[in-house]
Amino acid sequence: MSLALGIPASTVSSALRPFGPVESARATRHHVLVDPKDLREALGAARRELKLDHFVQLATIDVGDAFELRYILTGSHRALVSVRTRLPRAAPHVASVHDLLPPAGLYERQVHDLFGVVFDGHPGLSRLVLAEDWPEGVHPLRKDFLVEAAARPGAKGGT
Amino acid sequence: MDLSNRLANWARLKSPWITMFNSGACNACDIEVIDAVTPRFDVERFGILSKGSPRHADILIVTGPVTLKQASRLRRVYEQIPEPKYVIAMGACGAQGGVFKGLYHVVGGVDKVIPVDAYVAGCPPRPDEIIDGVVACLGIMKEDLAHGGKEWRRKAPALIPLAPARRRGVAP
Amino acid sequence: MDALSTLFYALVFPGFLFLASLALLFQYVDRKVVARVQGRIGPPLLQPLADFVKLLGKEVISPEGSDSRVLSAAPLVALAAVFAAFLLMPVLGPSPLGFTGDLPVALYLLTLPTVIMLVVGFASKSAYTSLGGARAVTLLFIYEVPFYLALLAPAIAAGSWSMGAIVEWQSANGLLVLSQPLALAVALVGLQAKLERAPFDIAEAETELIAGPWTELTGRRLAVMRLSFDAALVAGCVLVALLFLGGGALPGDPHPYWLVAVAVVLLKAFLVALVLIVVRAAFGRLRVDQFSSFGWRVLAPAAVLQVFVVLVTVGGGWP
Amino acid sequence: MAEIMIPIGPQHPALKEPVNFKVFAEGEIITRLELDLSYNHRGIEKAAESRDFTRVVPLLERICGICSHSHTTNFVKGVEEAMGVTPPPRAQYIRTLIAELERLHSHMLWLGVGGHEIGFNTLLMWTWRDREDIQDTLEEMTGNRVNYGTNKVGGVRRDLTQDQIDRAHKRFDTLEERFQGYAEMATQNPTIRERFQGVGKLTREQALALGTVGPTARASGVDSDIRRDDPYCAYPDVKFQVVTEESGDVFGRTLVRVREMMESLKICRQLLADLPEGPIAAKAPRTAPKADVISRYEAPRGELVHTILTDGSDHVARLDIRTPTLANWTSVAASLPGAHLADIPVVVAAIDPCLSCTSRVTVVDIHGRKPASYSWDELRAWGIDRHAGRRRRS
Repeated sequence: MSLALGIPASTVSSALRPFGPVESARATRHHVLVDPKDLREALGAARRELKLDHFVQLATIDVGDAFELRYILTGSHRALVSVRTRLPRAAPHVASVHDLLPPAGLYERQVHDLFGVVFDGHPGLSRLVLAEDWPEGVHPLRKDFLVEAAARPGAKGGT
Repeated sequence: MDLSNRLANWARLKSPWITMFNSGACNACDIEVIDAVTPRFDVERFGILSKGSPRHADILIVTGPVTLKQASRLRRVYEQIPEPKYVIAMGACGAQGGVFKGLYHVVGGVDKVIPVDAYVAGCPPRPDEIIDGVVACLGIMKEDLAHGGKEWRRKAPALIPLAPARRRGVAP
Repeated sequence: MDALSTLFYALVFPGFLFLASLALLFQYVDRKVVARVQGRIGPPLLQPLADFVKLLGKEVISPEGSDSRVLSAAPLVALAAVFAAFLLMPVLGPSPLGFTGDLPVALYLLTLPTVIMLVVGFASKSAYTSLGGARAVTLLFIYEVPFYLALLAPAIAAGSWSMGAIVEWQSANGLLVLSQPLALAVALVGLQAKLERAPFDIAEAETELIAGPWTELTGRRLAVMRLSFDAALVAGCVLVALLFLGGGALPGDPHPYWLVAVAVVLLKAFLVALVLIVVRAAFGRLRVDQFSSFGWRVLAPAAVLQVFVVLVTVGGGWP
Repeated sequence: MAEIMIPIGPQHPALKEPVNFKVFAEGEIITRLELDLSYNHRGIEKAAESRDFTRVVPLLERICGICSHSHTTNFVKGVEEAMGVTPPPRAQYIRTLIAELERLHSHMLWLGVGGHEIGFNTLLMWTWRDREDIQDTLEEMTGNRVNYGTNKVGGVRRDLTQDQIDRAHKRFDTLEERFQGYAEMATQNPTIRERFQGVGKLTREQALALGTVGPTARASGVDSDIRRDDPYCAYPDVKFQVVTEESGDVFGRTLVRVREMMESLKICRQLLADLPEGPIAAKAPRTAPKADVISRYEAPRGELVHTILTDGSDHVARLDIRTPTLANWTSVAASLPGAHLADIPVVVAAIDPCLSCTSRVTVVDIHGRKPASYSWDELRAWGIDRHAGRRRRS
């Protein structure tokens, strides 16, 4: 028995069009690219109008010249709506949403450690994933961080 | 007096208390060690008790490829255990870091942090292999008692005689 | 009883060696029965002896900042207290060291190990041990008063403070277990709590405070402390056997041959221990506040009621 | 009594894995809790980017020893979606069967550990003795007790033979009444009721707001289960009921898990009854086209999410894993202050934390004696009323 309901693309775009272009892969997968400065309003609007009460994931991707943050939300209608922003690689700053989405308090801390993205207004953005003696400012999940050649024969060297 | 020595050695071999330390493992080994305590394998038959406090333990079972953060904690727990103490490194991770070898946050291998006396192969080793590992460690303990301490091993670690259990053929 | 045979009485037969081996035997039975209840095979017979001797050979570590002299002395004091209590008990006929007031003295001596756990807890200067020690004493306040009342009820019924006299009285007037079942129940619960066995092992709760006050004990100290608690189990069971099950007296002959008397007392003590062991296997651990509410709402009233009933039945109070 | 700081972990018998709590308690009552979990962060996401699709599966399998199949199934079905490959129905059934067997052994493991947390070792011994039946079934079907290695891109590696299926059916029957026994014991045993009821309470609104997932959320009345909401593998044609409770405390989570074990048994029987014939794997290309997939899975502990980006090469461009336990940590931090010290292991164990999963992503590590750990103060300040009173006082 499957209850995949999803939301029609029209309602998603009507709610989020003022913030950015909306694309819908299928009834249960929608995403919108918003500007970093109005990320909070976009998230607020998405939560209110599209009744998204569950924060699924904060995915982060190093796309070369920028870091793409994806706030993936869902609700009782089972559709996944991901609000995406791109932050410049030089100064990756964005407003923290820990008050809107409490679990974000934890996820942002992890992203800060692994990517170096700074979340303004975040209360305790201290060391998270890495050991105490890990050098400051070195963010392992960035593409330019090369792990010394993986010891496994045949596996490629660090990317 | 020979009698008291023999009694002391007998007691030390018959009551090996273990304590576990997870130095960044995927916890499959930890579950298999706890499996060894449960009814089907029941290590209490050999006098093996799993103790919470390192102060009460003889054998430290370390699971996982030591992560950077756990290295100092592993060293501290190792120092808390009263002599004579033995270390068993569990599974492929304990030996050289296993599938996590070469990752940026992993030291890889327990022997890079503390001296290890016995290795148990497998990922994760089955509970009966873990018991075999403890028995092998007891064999090493017996050898140490015969040679008066661990020093002789440090000079020629390669000569550790495998416990007779190892040469047993394929289990029936 | 001239000096030599008293010395033999104290050191060998119903004294140190006898009680030590009994303690190890009871520990074996305890672990074996619990293992069988859990579907496991359980340890071999000589396992407790192997554990004890191995611990004697282990290195003794005192954490820096802790008071190592106290940590060494405390277990020995606990052991001495428990053995002294056992000497007072009329195991093979009236004990040469027994006197009219030996029941309260034995009870006091059996309380010492718990108090010493507090001392050990605070001497080891670690968060776990001090909290464990504090818990051990808070438990003490909860179960100690009902436990004493429950064990004094037989004294009131028998009209004497001496354990030997109580045993004599029972062989004449019928076992106290029949007339005072409530006191027996409270005594068993108190004993289980005194020995910090599940469901009352709150002080050394393994999954919360690692091993509570025991955490920093190593080597000889741990061996002696474990032996004293095992011996306390034996002494407690023998005490309950004496006061409620008639001690060494057989139904027909109140003063059987001394060997038979010892065997009977041990058999009764073994039955009492069996009850405590099965309870340990069947229950999880209570929280401190739950145990205190259980203590004050159930244990204390039951003990007081029992004493009241005894006073009434003895006919208008005790002369 | 002064506020004392009790460090629990990273090496602590209650926690099978390294987590470090700095618990601030007044006497026995917890006032504040600082959590540090990054003890077994190994850097798996970085490693995944340098291994091709066949080599990355064994790595992902060893993220967590209890839910190894969850990680590989979730990853492999994501990559198949990116490649446009659909595994044959028999492979889908076998994958779902192994997934439900993993849920069974994980819940039985949790029930035993739950008993151990309150010192009730008999329950641990009994549940883990019966768990061996599931381990035997898994070992027969996949060759290993843990880390089964059944998944590969395109299908499964091992087929099921008829006598394996018959033996499995026999074991399911014996397990059925054992589960009835657990249901009674969990509900009737006095100490379990004493120690579990009313502990670590989470209302439905709190559960939703704090993003709790899996049995922890379902015990607070949140009706979400990815097997039904975002069906995958063979779940569309399997009939099962999503179990929810209303009490929201540790006792409710116990009931949810016990009833879920019975549901899983029902699913296993349905899967074995109408197991389709046919091949067990489809030919999968070496490289995956440029794609962007969000793959979700109902692991034993809750919703597991993989965001997979492929860029046309033979390995993953980016793999972002959010594990169920991390989502549940927020609820622990919210429900523990005010509870008893003795309840910490119980409440923590109640979300059945799988720290190996979590510790790839983690929670703050606080040093020294800094007065307040902002993360938790701030989290608690987030409109949870019953803490507001205490925070003003302390």
